[in-house]
Amino acid sequence: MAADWIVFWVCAPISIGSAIAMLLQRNAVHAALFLIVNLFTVAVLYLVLGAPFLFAVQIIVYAGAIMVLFLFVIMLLGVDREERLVERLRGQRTAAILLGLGVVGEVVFAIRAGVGFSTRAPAGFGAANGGGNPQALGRLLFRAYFLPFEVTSILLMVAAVAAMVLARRRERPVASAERRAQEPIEPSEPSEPSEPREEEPVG
Amino acid sequence: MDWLDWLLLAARVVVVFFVLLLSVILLVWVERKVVADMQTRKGPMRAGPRGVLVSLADGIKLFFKEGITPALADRPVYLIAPIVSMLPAFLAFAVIPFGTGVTLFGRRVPFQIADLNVGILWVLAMSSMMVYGIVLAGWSSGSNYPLLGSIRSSAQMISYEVGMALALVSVLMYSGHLRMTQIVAAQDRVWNVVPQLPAFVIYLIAGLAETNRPPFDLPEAETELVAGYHTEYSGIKFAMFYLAEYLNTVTVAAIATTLFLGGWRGPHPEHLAWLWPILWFVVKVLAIIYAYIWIRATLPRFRYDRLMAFGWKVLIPFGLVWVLATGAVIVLPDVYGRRPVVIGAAAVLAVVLLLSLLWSALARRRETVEAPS
Amino acid sequence: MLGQFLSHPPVELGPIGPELVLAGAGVLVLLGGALVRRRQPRALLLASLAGLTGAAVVSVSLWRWRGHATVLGGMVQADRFAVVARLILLGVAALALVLGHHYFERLGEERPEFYPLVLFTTLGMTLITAAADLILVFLALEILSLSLYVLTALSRRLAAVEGSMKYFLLGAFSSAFFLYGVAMAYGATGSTHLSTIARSLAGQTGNQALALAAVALLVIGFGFKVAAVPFHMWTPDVYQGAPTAVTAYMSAATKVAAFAAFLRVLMTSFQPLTWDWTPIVWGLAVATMIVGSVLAIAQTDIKRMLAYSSIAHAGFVLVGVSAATQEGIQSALFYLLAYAATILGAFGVVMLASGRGEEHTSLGSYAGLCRRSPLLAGLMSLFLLSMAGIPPTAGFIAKVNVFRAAVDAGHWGVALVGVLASVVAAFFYIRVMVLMYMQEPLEDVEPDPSIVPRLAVAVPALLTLLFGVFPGLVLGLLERASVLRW
Amino acid sequence: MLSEYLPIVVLAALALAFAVASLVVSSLLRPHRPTPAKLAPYECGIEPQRLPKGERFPVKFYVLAMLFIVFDVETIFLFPWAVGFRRLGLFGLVEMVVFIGLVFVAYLYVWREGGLDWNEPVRRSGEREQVGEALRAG
Repeated sequence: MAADWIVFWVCAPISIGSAIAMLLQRNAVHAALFLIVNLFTVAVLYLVLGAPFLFAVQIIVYAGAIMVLFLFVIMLLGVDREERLVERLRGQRTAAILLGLGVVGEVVFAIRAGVGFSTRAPAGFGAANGGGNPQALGRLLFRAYFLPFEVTSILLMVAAVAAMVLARRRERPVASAERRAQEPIEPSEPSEPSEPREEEPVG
Repeated sequence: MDWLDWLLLAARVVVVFFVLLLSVILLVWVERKVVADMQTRKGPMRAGPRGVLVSLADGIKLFFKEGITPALADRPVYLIAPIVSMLPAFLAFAVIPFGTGVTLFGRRVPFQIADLNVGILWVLAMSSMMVYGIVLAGWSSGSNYPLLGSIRSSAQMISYEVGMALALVSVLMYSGHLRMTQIVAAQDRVWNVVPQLPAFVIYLIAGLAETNRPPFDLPEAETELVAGYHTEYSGIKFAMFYLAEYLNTVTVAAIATTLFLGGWRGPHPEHLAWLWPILWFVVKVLAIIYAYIWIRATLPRFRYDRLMAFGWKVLIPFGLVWVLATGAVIVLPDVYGRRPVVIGAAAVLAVVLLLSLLWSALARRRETVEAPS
Repeated sequence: MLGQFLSHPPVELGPIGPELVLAGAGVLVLLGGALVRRRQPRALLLASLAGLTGAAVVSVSLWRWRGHATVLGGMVQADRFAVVARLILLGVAALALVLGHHYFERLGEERPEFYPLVLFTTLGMTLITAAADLILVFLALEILSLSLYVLTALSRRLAAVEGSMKYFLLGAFSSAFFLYGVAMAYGATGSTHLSTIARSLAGQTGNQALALAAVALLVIGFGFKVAAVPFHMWTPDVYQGAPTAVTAYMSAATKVAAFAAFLRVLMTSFQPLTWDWTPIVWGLAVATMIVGSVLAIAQTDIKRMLAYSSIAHAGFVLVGVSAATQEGIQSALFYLLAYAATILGAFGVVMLASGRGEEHTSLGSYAGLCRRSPLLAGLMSLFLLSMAGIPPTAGFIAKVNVFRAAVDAGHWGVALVGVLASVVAAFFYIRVMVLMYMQEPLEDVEPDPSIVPRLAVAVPALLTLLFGVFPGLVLGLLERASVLRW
Repeated sequence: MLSEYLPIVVLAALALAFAVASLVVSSLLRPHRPTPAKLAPYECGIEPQRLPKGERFPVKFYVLAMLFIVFDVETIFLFPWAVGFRRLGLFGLVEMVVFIGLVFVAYLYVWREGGLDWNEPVRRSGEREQVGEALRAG
């Protein structure tokens, strides 16, 4: 118990801190590094929760595979120099922070009101996890959840096809301004991608 | 846990750590000697008897060399990259049982740092972490050659990681457990290398590529990339990359020993029962390392496109088919009885071999067709 | 026997028969497109259509399914709701395939991936209508979203890439919300099965506060997919950027699939919380109808206008959902059917009328369309009338049904807002008709003369008229399909 | 549970301490005489830049990383299957054959579309268009 407690209170602040550092970091590669730290600490939290398989998978897939893709893309695009980020909508950042805090508060409230902050494993967890966590996972995944498992393979297939189709594009991107000139200008729409964040829902 | 437990734990970790360091120092010498021998040279002779201290001398020299941080480097990342590349090399070794254990002061001291219940996955996780040292080193150097080298080598490493994982899976199907000690325990009668020879070969090849050893040392292809990802590194930081590379070799060989060659198992007398397993383990690891050195001395470096093609077009499909074939050979007897299954397995095996031959032939032909364009 | 039972759940593949057929067809078409040396888009089209037909036949046979209601480890629901939703989706997919085949052929671009991707999207969509477990809902949602991102970017136009990018970013964002909602639902009730969640909530054993958070997050996730305000931001850009044939497909099919899953999740697992989620849906419906209709007025591009119109339609369907009754489900299904036919046809006409490579999608280029192609102008008018909800079109019956369901459930206000929004919306539909019939052509755009895509557009037109004049043909079926079993 | 990992933490700490200590000690002991030429990146006399501008990496690497994720996830699914598959029996095997088969379809597709080829001369930007045209035609 005590070990759980110590590990949790070491990892949780690091994880949150690295997540915040990632957001504040202007340099894309540094941000990616903070994300890796974050993924790592989350993996350790999985371990604390008694899911060693998930711990390993988190490191292998997220920290190992997906972050390599991130770094590749960062290098590929050469987004190396520190980007000058101009906010088009005033108050967007404040609104985003407020709404984000709102979500956090809501979740904390919902959990607190409902189960309370649990200090022990849920009932039956030990039994379900019996014979080793990977084995238990295998039993569930390949019996009760075999249909989602098979559906995952279709998802993977579509993902592979998607990667190929999107990467095969062989044309030079036209400058955005050029493109805008060709299209009718709409008076009512700012039509910028940054817009939706403002309405980030509280849920 | 009382103070004695802590002490034993600390002692175990410290001993393993320094033995690993020492093994690297020896390994560098062994490699140079063996390669020299194969090329009828003498190799290093000056430092120490028969030059055994040559790598120590190298290390000391690098330690006192001026460390240059290039002007265009990204300083923090440039600094942590060598550490990041070294850590996983040590940590991957942590799950390997290199002996049975010994009883000291009435307490059992296992010859293994940590017997994790996700042992194999830990190895895989650490080997996927090795990419970072290289990627970060290449990027942070602020220079073209390291960047090219690091992108290349990380692409190479992730390509062979899948093949490596597939080899591990087929071992798992025999042991039925991810824990390293139980994988060794499952090999009490037959070493996994016998039923799983193809997986062993896949693992060795993937291991070569993961550790960037010749003939897969593309990241350091000096004729085109100067020295690859560590071109801009010097002094102690360079030494760390060097250390990491050789540590990885040791680790890969140790994993191969544990998974395929029965780990520390071997016939031994009752006398000094704790020592013999360690010796067996060391001998097996050395044998694999010798094979690696031999390969280095024999084969020229791969061309990059062939390297990638080999990983993706041969190793992965072959590994996948092998996993399924292993599954069929183990599961089907339980359902249909042995005899028909043995025949079926032979047929499957034949088909697999045929397919793999076809595959490589196919890949080669496509290459020759497309090369002129 | 016992060991056999323990080793795997009983495998009754019948209820996912349509998905199996689609998966098989998708794999065949994918490999056919890649492996066969001389690519024959026509062969791929025919194979895909055959796959869709097979799936449709299997779906119809499921109407009389006598096995368990929930099969495959509680993952799939075998009810008539799923059958009807699937049939709509398969029909839309078939027509969209024909349109898309023609689109890329005329453009001279070879896109063999179009066919398997449409099949996989349809697979995700049909699966989501039958999914009885939130995990399966999520996976199906991801399959359909991922395929749609690619389909959007299938054209070489830069606008398509931009649209795809926006769709992907916001879609991934919404998936995260959805997944968080699933986690909350699991936290509240200890299960992801829709029926178990419902039982746990009904028996007060579940955690109500967490369940409410789950509902809110799931509504956000679905809200993105059905393009309900305020989660509609991506819609105009994506609909405008995507190749028009793809726009036709996704505007029609995505909404049907997402609403089917939306209905099923809300009406089964969160039925015990109906009083809590109705106001949320209510608010969404009002906002969606008003914003969609009002913003549509200001559009100068026909694709953007139709995109806003589709947003408004999502609001009308939400009116039916907010009723939270069987009548509501039935009316929503009918609305979806009518909407799917209408929007598919409308985008089909846009594809044919806008010239090669979609250079002319501004409203101005629709001036005097009746001179250049009376048939296309006529079809477009029919679809616009249906969208406006003017008899004798299916749109009219659909709107009446939805409003009646809301009124019967006591939601007067929503129905009133809906009627007002319809009046506003009628304005811009009529405006386009005025353009087409009363003005002289400004630009000389040659409409596509091909016959086959015209037929593909004529089919939804016929259906729009048919369901408008004889709604009884399907209403009876829909009523029997609107019982959600759990 | 967690105590299993304690020795690993100790080992990591030791390795980290070793690395940091050698960096620090070495930096104290070694000479430090930088000159602009020493600090310049390794180049053959051309004006060094932080990163090559304009010229970016072939998109191949990105495709490769994507495919790697797909296959990595696939192999991850193999692990719980492999440890339990004696108990899962024939059903488990059939499941996995279907799963691998479907991913294999994607693999074949990617192979045919040239996603696994590296000898395609896409390095120079001018050639890229031509190769694309040739691919689309052939």
